Amino acid sequence: MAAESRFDVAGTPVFDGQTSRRGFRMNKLFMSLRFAENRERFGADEGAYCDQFGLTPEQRTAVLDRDWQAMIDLGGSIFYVYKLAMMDGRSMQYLGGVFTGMTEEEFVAAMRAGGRSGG
Amino acid sequence: MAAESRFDVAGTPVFDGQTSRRGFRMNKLFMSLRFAENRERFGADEGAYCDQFGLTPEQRTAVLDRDWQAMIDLGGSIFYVYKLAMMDGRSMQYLGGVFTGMTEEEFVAAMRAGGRSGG
Amino acid sequence: MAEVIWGLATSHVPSIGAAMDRGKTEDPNWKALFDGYRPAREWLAEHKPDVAIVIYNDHANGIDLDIVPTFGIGTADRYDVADEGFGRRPVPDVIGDPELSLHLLESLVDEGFDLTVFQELDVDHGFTVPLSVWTPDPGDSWPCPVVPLLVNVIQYPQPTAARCYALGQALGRAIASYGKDVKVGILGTGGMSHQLAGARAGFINAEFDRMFMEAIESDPAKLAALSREELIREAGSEGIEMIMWLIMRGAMNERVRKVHSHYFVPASNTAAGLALFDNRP
Amino acid sequence: MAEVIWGLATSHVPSIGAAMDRGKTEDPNWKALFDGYRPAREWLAEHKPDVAIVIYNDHANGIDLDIVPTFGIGTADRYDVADEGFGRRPVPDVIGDPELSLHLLESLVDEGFDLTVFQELDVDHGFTVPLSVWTPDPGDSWPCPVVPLLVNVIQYPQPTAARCYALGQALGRAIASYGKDVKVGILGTGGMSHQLAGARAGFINAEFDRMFMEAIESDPAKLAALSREELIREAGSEGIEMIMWLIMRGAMNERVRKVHSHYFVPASNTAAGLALFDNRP
Ligand SMILES: [Fe+3]
Ligand SMILES: [Fe+3]
Repeated sequence: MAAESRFDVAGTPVFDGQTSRRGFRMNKLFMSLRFAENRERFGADEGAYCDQFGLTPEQRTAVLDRDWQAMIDLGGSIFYVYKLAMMDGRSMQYLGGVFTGMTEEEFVAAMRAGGRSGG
Repeated sequence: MAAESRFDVAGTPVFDGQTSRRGFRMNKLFMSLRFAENRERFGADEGAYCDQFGLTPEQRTAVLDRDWQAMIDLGGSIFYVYKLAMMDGRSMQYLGGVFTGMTEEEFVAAMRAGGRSGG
Repeated sequence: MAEVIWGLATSHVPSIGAAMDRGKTEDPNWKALFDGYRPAREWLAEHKPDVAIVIYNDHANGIDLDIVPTFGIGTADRYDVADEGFGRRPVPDVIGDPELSLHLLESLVDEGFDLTVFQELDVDHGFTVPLSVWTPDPGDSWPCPVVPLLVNVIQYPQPTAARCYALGQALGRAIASYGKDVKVGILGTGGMSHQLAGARAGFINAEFDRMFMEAIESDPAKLAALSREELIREAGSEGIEMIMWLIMRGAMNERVRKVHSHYFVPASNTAAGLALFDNRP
Repeated sequence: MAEVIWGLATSHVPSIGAAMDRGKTEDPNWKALFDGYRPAREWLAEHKPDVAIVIYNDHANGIDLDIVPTFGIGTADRYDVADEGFGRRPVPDVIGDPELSLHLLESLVDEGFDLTVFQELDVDHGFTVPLSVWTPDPGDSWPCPVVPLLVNVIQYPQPTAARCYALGQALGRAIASYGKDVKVGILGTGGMSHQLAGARAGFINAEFDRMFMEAIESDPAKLAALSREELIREAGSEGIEMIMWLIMRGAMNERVRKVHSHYFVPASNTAAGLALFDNRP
C-alpha cells in the first residue's frame, strides 16, 4: 500500500500525496463527523451518506464493515479515520489492537510495558 | 488609509494584512455574490444581508450607498469589491472613474490614450 | 528527464477572455491585440507540449481571504472553470497531471519551498485567459494536461521578486529530474502595468513595461532585485503580479530565444503584454 | 526589541488534555506524568511572557485535506477552541496578537519562508494541550495572547527538519526585530516517538527520544540533519512531528539552560516528553 511513497519502513504506512488523493472523499466524510447533525445523518443511512460523499465501492464497504485496516489501505488518514472510531466509542488503543492483531487489552498492556519495539 | 502599510506610494492603496483584517467580513460578503441565490438574497434585503455577514456600521453604509471609495478605505479588496460592481452592471472602468473623479467615458478615453501616467 | 520547450509570458486580463468568448476579436478596439498574438499562436500550434504549468493568481474565485497561501500547487486530476459571478467561461475544464504535480511538490519542498497543496481548486480567468491566449479554439479540451501553480499577489506581503525567481529556478531543476520523458510548456501570467483602485487608478507605465519585457529575456536577475515598493510604484498596485513572469523565466535556460513579443494598451485597465520564448538549445 | 525568554517543548497528546479535563491527574496511570510536569509549571508560573507562539499541527479539526499548507500563521485576534467531535475542551478560547503575527509574517516572507496566512482558525488539541501543560488552571483566560504557527506533519512531503530549524532561526530574528519591547515564550509541540497505524502501531523508541531530548538542547543541528525517512523509521510515522521542536529551538539562543525535562511512556499510544529551556543569557 505504500508502493507510491518515496521509501519503505516496514509496517509503516506513509500518508503521501497519492494516498491522500486516493482517500480524499473518504477523509472528507470522516471530517464531517465532527458535527452532531452529520453523525445523525450518517447513522440514519450509512450507505447513502457514503454515496453522497462519492466513496468508491471498496471504501464504502470498508466504512460500513468498520474494516479499519482497509480504510487505511484505501487512503484513510489515521487522524480522519479516528473520527469514525470515536463516533463508535472506539479508542485509539482499540485501533492499535486491530492494526497489530491484538485485543485492545493486549495492546494497552504492551503500551504500559513501554511500547512496542518494532515491526 | 495606507497608514499601516510598509511604504506609501501616492494615490495607491496597498492591501496589506491590517487592511485585510479590517475588510475581512465585507470581502466575504462580496465573494458570496458569485452565487445567484446569494445575489437574490442580497437583493431582497441588502441591510439584513450585511448584518448577517457582520459588517461594521460604516461598511454597511458604504455597501448600501455604493460608496466604492469608502469600501476600499474600509478594507475592501478591489477584486472583491468588483463582485458587487458586476452585480450592479458596473464595469471596472466605471470604478476607475469613481476613484479618479472622472466619468466612465472620461476614464475609458484616458485608457485608450495610453493610460494615466501617475497620481 | 522532462524538458521545458517554451515559456509564454502573458497578461491574464478578463476582458481578453470576454472579447474572445463574445466574438469581438475583430472589433476595432481589440483587433490590434489579437493580431499581435497571431505569430505566437502559430508557433505554439506547431510546438505542442505534453504538459503545461500555469503560474497564476486567483481573483476571489477559487480561494478566499481566510487562507492566503504564498505559493500553492494543484495536485488534482481535474480543475473546473470557476463561475466568477455571471456564468463560467465557455471553455473546457482543465485536465490535471497529478503525477507531475506530486513530483514537483516533493522536489520543491525538499529544496525548501513551502508550498500549499490544493487537492481541489476551481480556476478563474487568471488561469483560463492565458490558456485562451495560447489556444484560441480548444474545442472539447485544452491541448494537454495542465498543472496550476498559485502565487499570492493580492495581499501584502507578496513573495519577493527574488523569491519568485528562485522558485522558478528550483522548478526548472524539479522538471529536469522528472522520471518521464515529457515536453513541458510554462506560462507565466499577469501584468503588465496596471492599477485598479486609488487616485492613481488607470496608471500605465509603458516605459517600465518595455524594460521588463526586454529584461525578462536578457537580464531576469535585474528584475529579481526589484522590491515590492519599486514594483508597485513603477507598475501599479496590480502590476506587481509580473513577479509571476519571473517564476516562468527562472525555470528556463540562462539563454532563451525570443519567438515573438507584443505590447498593447489598453486591455480594459491594463497594459497587455505577451512574450514567447523558445527554451531549446 | 522583543526577547524570547523561554522555550517549552512538549507532546500534545489529546489524552493528556482529557486526563486534566476529567480530573484524572492523580490516577495511577497519570500521576507520574503530571508529577513530572510540576517543576516546569512552577518555573513557568514565575516567568510569565507578554505573548506566546505555539508551533503545532492540526489534526483534522481546523483545516481539511483540500488545502494543506506546509507552514501557516494565524493573524486573527481570536481563535476558538475546536469541537473535535464530542464537544470542545472546557478551556478558554485563545486571544491572538495580530500585530505580532503580521510582523512575523512580513519578516518571514521577506526571508523567503512561504507562509500561508490564516485569518480564521479553530485550534485543536495540538494547540490547547500544550497550553494546558504550561497552565493547568487558566481560569477565564490563558496567561497571555498567543500566535499560532502551523506545520504540516501529516501529509508527505512534510517540511524537512533542516527547513524547520531554518524557519526557527528566522523566527528568532523576526522576534528580535519587533518594534515592541515584549517578552515571548515559545512552545514547540508534538511527539515524542509514536505510530498510530500499520503493523508497527504502538512503536516507541525510548533510546531515540532520549537522544532527541538531549540534542535539542545541545546539538540541534544534528537533529536538523535527520531525513524524513530516518525520523519515521526511528520515531514512528507520527513521531516525525518532533520537527516542530526544531522550530522552537531555532528561535532560541545557541546556548540555552535546561530548567527541567521529563519523559513518560505511555500517554495513550505516545511517548510523552517535556523539556523547558531558559533562553536568557
Ligand atoms: Fe491578475
Ligand atoms: Fe500531533
